[in-house]
Amino acid sequence: MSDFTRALAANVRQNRGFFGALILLSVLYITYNFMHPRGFSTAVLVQNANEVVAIAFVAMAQTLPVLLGGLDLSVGAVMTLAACIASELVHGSPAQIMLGMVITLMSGAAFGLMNGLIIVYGRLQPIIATLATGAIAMGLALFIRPNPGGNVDSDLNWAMTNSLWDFVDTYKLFDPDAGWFQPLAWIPVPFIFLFGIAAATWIPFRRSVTGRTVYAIGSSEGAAFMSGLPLNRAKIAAFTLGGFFAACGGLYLAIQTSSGNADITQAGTYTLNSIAAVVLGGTSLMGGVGSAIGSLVGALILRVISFYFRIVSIDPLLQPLVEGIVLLAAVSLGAIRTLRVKNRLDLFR
Amino acid sequence: MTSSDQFDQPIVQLSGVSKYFSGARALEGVDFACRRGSTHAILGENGAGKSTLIKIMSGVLRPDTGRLLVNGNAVHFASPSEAARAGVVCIFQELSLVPDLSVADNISISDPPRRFGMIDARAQRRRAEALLARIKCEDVDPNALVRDLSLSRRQMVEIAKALGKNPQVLILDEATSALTSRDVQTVYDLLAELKADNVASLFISHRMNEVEALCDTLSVFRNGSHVETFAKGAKSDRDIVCLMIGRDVEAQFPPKPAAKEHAPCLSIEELKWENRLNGVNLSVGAGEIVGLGGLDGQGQKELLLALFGVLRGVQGTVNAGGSIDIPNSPAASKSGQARIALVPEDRKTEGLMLPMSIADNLLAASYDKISSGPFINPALERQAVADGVSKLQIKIGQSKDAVATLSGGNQQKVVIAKWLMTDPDIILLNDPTRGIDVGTKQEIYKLMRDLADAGKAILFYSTDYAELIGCCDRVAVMYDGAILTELRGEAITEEAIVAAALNIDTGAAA
Amino acid sequence: MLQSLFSRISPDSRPSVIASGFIVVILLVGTVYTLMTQGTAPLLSPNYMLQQLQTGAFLGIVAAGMMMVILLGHIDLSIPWTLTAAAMMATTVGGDLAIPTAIGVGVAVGLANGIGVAYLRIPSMIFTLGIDSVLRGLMVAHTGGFAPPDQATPLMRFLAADKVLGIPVAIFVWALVSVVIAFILKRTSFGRSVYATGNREAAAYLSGINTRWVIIGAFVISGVCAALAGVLLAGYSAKAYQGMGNAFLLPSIAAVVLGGTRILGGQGRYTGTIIGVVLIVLLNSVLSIMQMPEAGRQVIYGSVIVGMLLVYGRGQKVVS
Amino acid sequence: APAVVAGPGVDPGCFAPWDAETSFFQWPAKQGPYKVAIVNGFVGNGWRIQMIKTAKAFAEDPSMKDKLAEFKVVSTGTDAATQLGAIEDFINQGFDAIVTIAVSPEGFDRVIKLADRQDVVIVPFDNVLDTDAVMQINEDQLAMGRTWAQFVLDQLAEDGKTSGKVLEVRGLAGNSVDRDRSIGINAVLDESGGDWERVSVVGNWDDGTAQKVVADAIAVHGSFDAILAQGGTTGVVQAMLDAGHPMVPVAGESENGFRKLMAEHSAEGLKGISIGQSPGLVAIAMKAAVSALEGNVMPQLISVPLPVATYDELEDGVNYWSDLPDNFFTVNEFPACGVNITGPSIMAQSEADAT
Ligand SMILES: Nc1ncnc2c1ncn2[C@@H]1O[C@H](COP(=O)(O)OP(=O)(O)OP(=O)(O)O)[C@@H](O)[C@H]1O
Ligand SMILES: Nc1ncnc2c1ncn2[C@@H]1O[C@H](COP(=O)(O)OP(=O)(O)OP(=O)(O)O)[C@@H](O)[C@H]1O
Ligand SMILES: [Mg+2]
Ligand SMILES: [Mg+2]
Repeated sequence: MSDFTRALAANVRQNRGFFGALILLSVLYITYNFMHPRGFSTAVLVQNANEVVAIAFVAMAQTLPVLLGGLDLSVGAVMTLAACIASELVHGSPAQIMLGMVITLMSGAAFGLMNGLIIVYGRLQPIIATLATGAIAMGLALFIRPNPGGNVDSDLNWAMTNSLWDFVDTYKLFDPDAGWFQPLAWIPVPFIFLFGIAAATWIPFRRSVTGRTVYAIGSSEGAAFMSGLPLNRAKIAAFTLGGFFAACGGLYLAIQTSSGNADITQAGTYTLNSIAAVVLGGTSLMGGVGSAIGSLVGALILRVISFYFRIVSIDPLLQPLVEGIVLLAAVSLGAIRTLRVKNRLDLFR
Repeated sequence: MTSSDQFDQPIVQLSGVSKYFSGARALEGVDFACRRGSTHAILGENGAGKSTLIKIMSGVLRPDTGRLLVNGNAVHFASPSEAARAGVVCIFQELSLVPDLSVADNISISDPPRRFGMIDARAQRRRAEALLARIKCEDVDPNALVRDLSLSRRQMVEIAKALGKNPQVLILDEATSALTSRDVQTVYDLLAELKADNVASLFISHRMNEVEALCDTLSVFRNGSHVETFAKGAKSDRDIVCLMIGRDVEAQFPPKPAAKEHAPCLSIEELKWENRLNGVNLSVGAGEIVGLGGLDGQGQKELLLALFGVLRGVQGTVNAGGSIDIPNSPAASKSGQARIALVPEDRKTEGLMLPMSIADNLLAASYDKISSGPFINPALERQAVADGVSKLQIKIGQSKDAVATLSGGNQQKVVIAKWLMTDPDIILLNDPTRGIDVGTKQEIYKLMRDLADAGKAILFYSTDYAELIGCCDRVAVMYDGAILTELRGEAITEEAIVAAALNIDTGAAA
Repeated sequence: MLQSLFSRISPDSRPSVIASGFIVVILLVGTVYTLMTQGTAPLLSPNYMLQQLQTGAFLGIVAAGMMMVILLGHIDLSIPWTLTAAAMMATTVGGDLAIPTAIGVGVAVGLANGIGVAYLRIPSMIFTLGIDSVLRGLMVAHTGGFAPPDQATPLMRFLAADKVLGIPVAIFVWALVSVVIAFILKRTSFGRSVYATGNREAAAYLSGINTRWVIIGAFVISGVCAALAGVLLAGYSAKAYQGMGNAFLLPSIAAVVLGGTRILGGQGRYTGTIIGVVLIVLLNSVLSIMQMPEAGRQVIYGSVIVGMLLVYGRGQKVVS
Repeated sequence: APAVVAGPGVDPGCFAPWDAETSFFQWPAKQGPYKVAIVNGFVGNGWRIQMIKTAKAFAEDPSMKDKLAEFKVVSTGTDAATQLGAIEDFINQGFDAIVTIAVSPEGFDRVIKLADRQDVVIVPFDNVLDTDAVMQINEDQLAMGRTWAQFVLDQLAEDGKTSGKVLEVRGLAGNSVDRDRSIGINAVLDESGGDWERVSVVGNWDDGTAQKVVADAIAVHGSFDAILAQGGTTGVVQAMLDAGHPMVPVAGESENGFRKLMAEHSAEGLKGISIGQSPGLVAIAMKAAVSALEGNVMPQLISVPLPVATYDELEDGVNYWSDLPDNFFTVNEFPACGVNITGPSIMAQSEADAT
């Protein structure tokens, strides 16, 4: 028992960024609900859930390259590419829909794999390689979808963007009003999609040698090599998983909007926001420290901040300024660590 | 030696191995063998090719020519993990620990215990505890991040990690360079144990006394060639050193001048920082070499860093050449009333910009000296670089080569030369001879004495007692963030230093 | 064959050589296209070249500043709105004070970025992003309040759009900026300190280099360069407008990296950046001339960058 | 959900149905005053800023003020998920009408469904949706393209040209407005039967980009007989001036800068036409939303007439302002709708406060 508490204490100490983010999120979100005219209701929760899924996945996608000590400037573009693919494929019979989803996710993973291969075997810096492959992803998205549109299955759209009750109701799985089901009926499907995929992929990854190698590379690539860890495999796996997460975001965005849109500015916004989310979630841009779950939390924080603009009244032409200042302030929270540092050499690590 | 008994067959053998780095030779035509159950020292000056040799054995580097045999079979290790599977495990000179992972993670890094295919964190922790206990490091918390450990603890964790791989051949490349004497003893015991288990140990160290105490066989390398292998005791120390550096050495340490009063140049009163410095009082005179002794981690490094302006929130008085401000940055301390220089602990991360040229590294602290206004004067620049290289006899190809291509000892010389260029009054040295060969060490000792004779005040931290005894006019032994004992003159003996370091009163204190 | 050719070029200048070769390839491809479609070869005319250099000057000046920051291993994502804010403030103030105002904006933004990165030690990637959105907010609020004048002053027009001896003045401005930057990097202690800090900040700091000032200085240079580009762009368009800097961020990073500067800092030559800028400008121009649809343009743009970097990488196996 | 009813709708002078096929909607009348929100997407160009200022001014207009209980404007950026989230959030908060510029013409099915359940009126304008399930307001982009091209052809015909080289400066790739305008332009060129060599460049509706690509095109192709620009027209003309390109007919947007240049250079041949997508559309959208909430019969698709000004119709202080900045869009008022907020009044609105 004391063993466990000691481990827990060490965990909290070593992951201050993450726990800080978690507390910040709770405070922000609870306050938001108090201020909202219909706070603490399923409707609000469902709405919030829908809004966060895509950015949360993209932030998780960004986490892996960041843990390696790099950056992926293509995550937004890969998400867009996946959304465009999904907008072409996710309709028809249930089997066709499933196949369409699988192909979408596989395409994203394949693009991530390509990123990984280029970076590993071309020996390129991730940030610059993905700056370029991001343009390629965007070009492919534009080929697939020169104009916004698509016909994603509308039942799927409704079922995936509401509470479990509506999901069951849409597909007539069973009586959604059944008594036993009520404690679960309120849960937003997007949350199940998000947290389900996050848990099912991240936990095994984190607890595999490959996952550990990703951390080791970000922390000290030389040491990782000397320790005989599979560096190339880990890098490729990280980018592939990143591509997969980005595709999850794209798939959800396509389902949510029943369409695809190869919008270059939107892709760029997602990429930049993903970096902000990763930092807010306590992942170090130097690599080696953090987690995809942290980035998920970071993405939630970013979004919850933007929720506030709809419930408080700010002059619309001052909004971008306030938004900018809040973002700057949020990322500057990391400076608190700096003030505590007593040995200036610690500043450089 | 000629027995064909398969137990007598060398466990690792290299034949005709050569290795070149962009044309420059690191090893050439090396034949080398190592037997089961032996503790085998590899000696040679910096850049002799020792690390290259063991990197080849352990799968980090591939030889350009020649063969590597393990148990008589030719092998081609593609990676350190393949070598480890074949029983060849190495503790590298540059540590192979991952700073942001925990001690337990590091110890089982590439082959952790698993449950349901996933890493079993609890089993991993128990394994770490067991291995740490074996090397008497119960004080290291398996959950702690390696980043938070001191260098000596890290070296011990590295040893635990190597032990976890059940080595047939254990290679220690200067793995004891930062260890405290207690840990060194532990390592001695461990090697004896391994020897009894018929494990071969290869041991690289620049400390002759360690080699004496541990090894049964010695191999000397020079300039990338294997010079000779012989049993311990077959040659005198002096002969060995002669083999290593190709010339004779008389005395290791330059003679100390007679004790005299020095005008104080640096005086420190009640210096406090966090809980690591608890009121340090010390003064160093111009022309004096003062050694800092004690167990590792008693605040010696913090003291040097505090004097150099690196630490925040330092309290107390520091009087350096008449100015009583505690500098708040290295930039301030190098240009204060009394100019201060610091040769830092880790040359790779703190002393050098490895990918940059030798010239740029040499000049990094003295741009003001070679500039007129904000502009650099190319003539002065060339002159300064040439001076620096010749003054310390740094072995370089061209001054525009990356400093990373130099051997460890020459890299260290670059760091020292960089600081001598600023013409400092007070020189702080943090273990400057770590990982440096005897010949170079001797040059550094001589240089220190020359600097002292030229009126510099030198504060010198070392983990090697012999150095403190041989070089210092005075030794201040630190314990728990304060100086409890100062030894001077004849009183500087190993017993006295050890006693003071352990805070045992033997009456030897001056 | 090619391999041995590469190895003879020093690794430092390899990117410049390859990029120059690629510029020739782009011009050839473009010329073949125009010969086939119109029977003329306007790309090879001095007039077209000068015009490309004229518009390239804006990107070139931005990239010069960006390079300083990248050499430190940082990045300046605030460039788009620094450029815009400087241009908008310049036209708002107008008159003789227009250009000094713009430069002042650049200095102020650079200081803010530098302090955030050097003192607060917030990663530049994210701090400059925050500054960029604050600047955007400020400019929206600025336009939102009243109708600020947006006409470029005659001097701005002269610097960006006029010609002297048949050569656009903007090219002279770029050349001047280039000389200054190249000189700073090669011949000043500040320039050397930039490389040292970019390589290993701890070692530079322990060498007594004031790394904070180096970082702030580099960001100020980047801000000033962006501001200057804003002045020129406003002069070229005869006015300042919202969002005028958006097209400069990614191309400037690409140009610096294609010019051989290490994205992690510490290595790079200024001539490479110039060549990188010319490459990016010509590539965009030729794609536009060929009326390549956006999709193809993106794919080609990305492939060219990856392709070139892969070619650079050949032969240098050692990874530290 | 609104009932689909027979026309005609209320106030057809203002709320003109798109065409004869346009259906009509009627929502159950609600008691005012109403809560109305504007969910803008991107903010950070002159047009959007002018739009927001117009919306704010119109909300204070006597004809509107009493009918609004609450009025909110948010800009969500270019992210579809955020914009949809904001709309849904306002529905949750109990707003009665939501006026929006869609970041994408698709993807609103879910919020439309939610809005219909609670009889919330969603009114997209400017960038409208590819659906007929909501009431929308726009100018006819196809017609705009056609009018541009027709005018230019007429001008060329006057000079006796029935063939030649024309430059088309397009807008943002993938945007439906860009698509429709381009289709309109090219359809007229095709129909004219003339031999028109067409060069097309992408100017992103942005002055700087347009200027650069037009300068390149001129350098490569020599000269053009006419230029058809979707936007960034000030930059287009600037590029012509800088290159010494002869003044030829130019069709373009309604930027003040373009009109100023046209007034200055029309005698030299810059015989242009300026048609604009007006930021004032927002006012009509607000008015339509309120009208729908009051229970009036509304056309599903409301067409706002194209505000055309040709070079010979320009009048300083009436449809362009030589003393005002280039960056604002000249057409802002729609008298037929009682929307009388002129460009200068918007720009001057708080200048008094500022000085
Ligand atoms: N072994 C050591 N050698 C030198 N300095 C040390 C050592 N251990 C700790 N310090 C210094 O003491 C300060 C406090 O250390 P400590 O590890 O207790 O901080 P902390 O509360 O864990 O904070 P953080 O989360 O930043 O690590 C640090 O700034 C560090 O520089
Ligand atoms: N990666 C490398 N690139 C270029 N040269 C190298 C490299 N590694 C080693 N060398 C060179 O090879 C020679 C042998 O180096 P090695 O590290 O084996 O020496 P060493 O005997 O271990 O020295 P030390 O005692 O200083 O550790 C040196 O001249 C060194 O400069
Ligand atoms: Mg070595
Ligand atoms: Mg700590």
